[in-house]
Amino acid sequence: MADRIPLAVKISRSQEGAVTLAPSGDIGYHEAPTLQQAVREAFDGKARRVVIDLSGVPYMATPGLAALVQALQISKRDRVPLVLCGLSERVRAVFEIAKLHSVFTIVADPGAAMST
Amino acid sequence: MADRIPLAVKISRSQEGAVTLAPSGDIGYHEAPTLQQAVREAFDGKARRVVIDLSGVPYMATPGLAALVQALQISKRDRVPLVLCGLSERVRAVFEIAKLHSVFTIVADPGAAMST
Amino acid sequence: MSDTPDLRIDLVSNPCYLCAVREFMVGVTRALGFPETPGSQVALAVDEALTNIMKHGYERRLDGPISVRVYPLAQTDTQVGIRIVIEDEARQVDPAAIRGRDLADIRPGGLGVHIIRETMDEAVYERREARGMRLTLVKRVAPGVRNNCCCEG
Amino acid sequence: MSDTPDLRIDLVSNPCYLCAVREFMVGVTRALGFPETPGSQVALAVDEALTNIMKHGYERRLDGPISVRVYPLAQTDTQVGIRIVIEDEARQVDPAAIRGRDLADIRPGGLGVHIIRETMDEAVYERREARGMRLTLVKRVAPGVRNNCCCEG
Ligand SMILES: Nc1ncnc2c1ncn2[C@@H]1O[C@H](COP(=O)(O)OP(=O)(O)O)[C@@H](O)[C@H]1O
Ligand SMILES: Nc1ncnc2c1ncn2[C@@H]1O[C@H](COP(=O)(O)OP(=O)(O)O)[C@@H](O)[C@H]1O
Repeated sequence: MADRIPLAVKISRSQEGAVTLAPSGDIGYHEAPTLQQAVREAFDGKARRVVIDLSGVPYMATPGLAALVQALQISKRDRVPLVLCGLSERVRAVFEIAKLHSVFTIVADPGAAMST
Repeated sequence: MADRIPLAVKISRSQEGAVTLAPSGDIGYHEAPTLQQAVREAFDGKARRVVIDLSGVPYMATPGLAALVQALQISKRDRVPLVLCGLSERVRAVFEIAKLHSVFTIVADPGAAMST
Repeated sequence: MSDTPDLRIDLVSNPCYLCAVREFMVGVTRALGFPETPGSQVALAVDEALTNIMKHGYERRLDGPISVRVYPLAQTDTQVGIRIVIEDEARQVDPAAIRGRDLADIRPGGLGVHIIRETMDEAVYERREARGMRLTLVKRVAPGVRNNCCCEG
Repeated sequence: MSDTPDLRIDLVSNPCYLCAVREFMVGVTRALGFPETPGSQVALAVDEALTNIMKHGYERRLDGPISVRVYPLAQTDTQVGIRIVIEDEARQVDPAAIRGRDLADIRPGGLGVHIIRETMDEAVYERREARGMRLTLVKRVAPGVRNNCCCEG
């Protein structure tokens, strides 16, 4: 476990109040807490929309999905829209396998995520 | 099993009497007999050298290895050199896993195979 | 239930072995003619079920016995299927207490039971006779195009 | 030999399941800290051993019982290892008759025993007490760099 690379999550904010999270790397058991933390920071009371850009995520396991479900829950509680974008084929398959693709708003790219 | 693609093996002969076999496709249980047959044709009594160019083979399982070992045996019996070339990383790993990489003459490409 | 399964895995409750079992289940569903996605769903459901047994049943003890028995269902031209019976010797809980979390419920973690119930046709928890729990999973699908029984021939 | 294994697979002698067991063995060796190549060697040796049992032991009957038991060897900073015991209830043969073919011998097929003996540190065939054969395989290696116990977790 010595050489695990910690998950990097880039956070950016637009002038319109959209917060975009862009994690890079596989998201499994060890990386999910970092994403969870970033999600909590994104829904900071000022965000008008939260976008999670998964284009830098080659693979995601269930703990990663769980972090996204938690994001969805906060989004519903706070009434701040959550949009996912940039899913690779493999990551999309994980959503489909877990039968979670229909509960999220998923769009192709960050541009579309701003206007959905 | 309806949609299995049969193994294609291209056979070419040089003026110097080298016979080159170039199979294309994965070589497993179902494909190995075709390679075996081609090997028997290659060692036809006139061949001065037999080259098996594996650059069109993405993956090989044990039955494929067995066909190559048989080629080696015929090569020793008939005293006709056998040279393998064009092994991808994955195919090379199969030889290494089976600890058979040292029993064959393996070179990089068909050019080298003619002069080894 | 007393017939012999085609395959049976006995393992200790060590999460290190979860991946191996998942890969095994992918291979088994492929052997039985499942297309990729439902095969992965079976593997994921088994993975989540074993994770829960290790976490909740054995409370992270590493040496609790778990068995996974696999019964192929009778195959037809239009349907393939699998029945999986997972048994442990861990603490017994009321089957009604094992519920998938409502996705609207804001707590971290836990998707396991939700995924198991959503992806399988049947998922039945029971108390075993003496001790431990039993989970029976059933999944039926239309066969994949390439219904041969090997990974790479 | 009477201690409980960490993992045990019971399967019927149906070659359709060979791939699943091979994937399982790759996962198990990874969990035990094996680097890729020796891990694949273990998986290949088990695959060849099971193939031989199905072909020679059960003569292609599909319902003969086979068990594969896995015992991790004590791990040190410089060594990881595995002991695998494979048992069948098929016909008994003289262990001395199970020989890897000399690679110079021109007959088609059969590399199995050669690969098993070349890739494993120990490969011992025995007659079992009542019926069937037992093969014990041992492999020890220096651990891989990434010695964590998950595939992608
Ligand atoms: N094998 C089990 N033994 C005992 N309790 C279980 C078992 N599986 C699930 N549960 C119960 O069901 C709940 C939901 O499980 P799950 O959806 O996997 O979420 P999580 O494991 O994160 O809590 C668990 O919190 C636990 O109370
Ligand atoms: N499990 C087994 N039971 C009986 N005989 C076996 C078994 N495994 C191997 N053998 C014998 O050892 C020989 C060599 O096996 P192998 O190297 O795998 O080549 P092949 O299976 O192609 O003959 C076999 O031909 C068979 O006589």
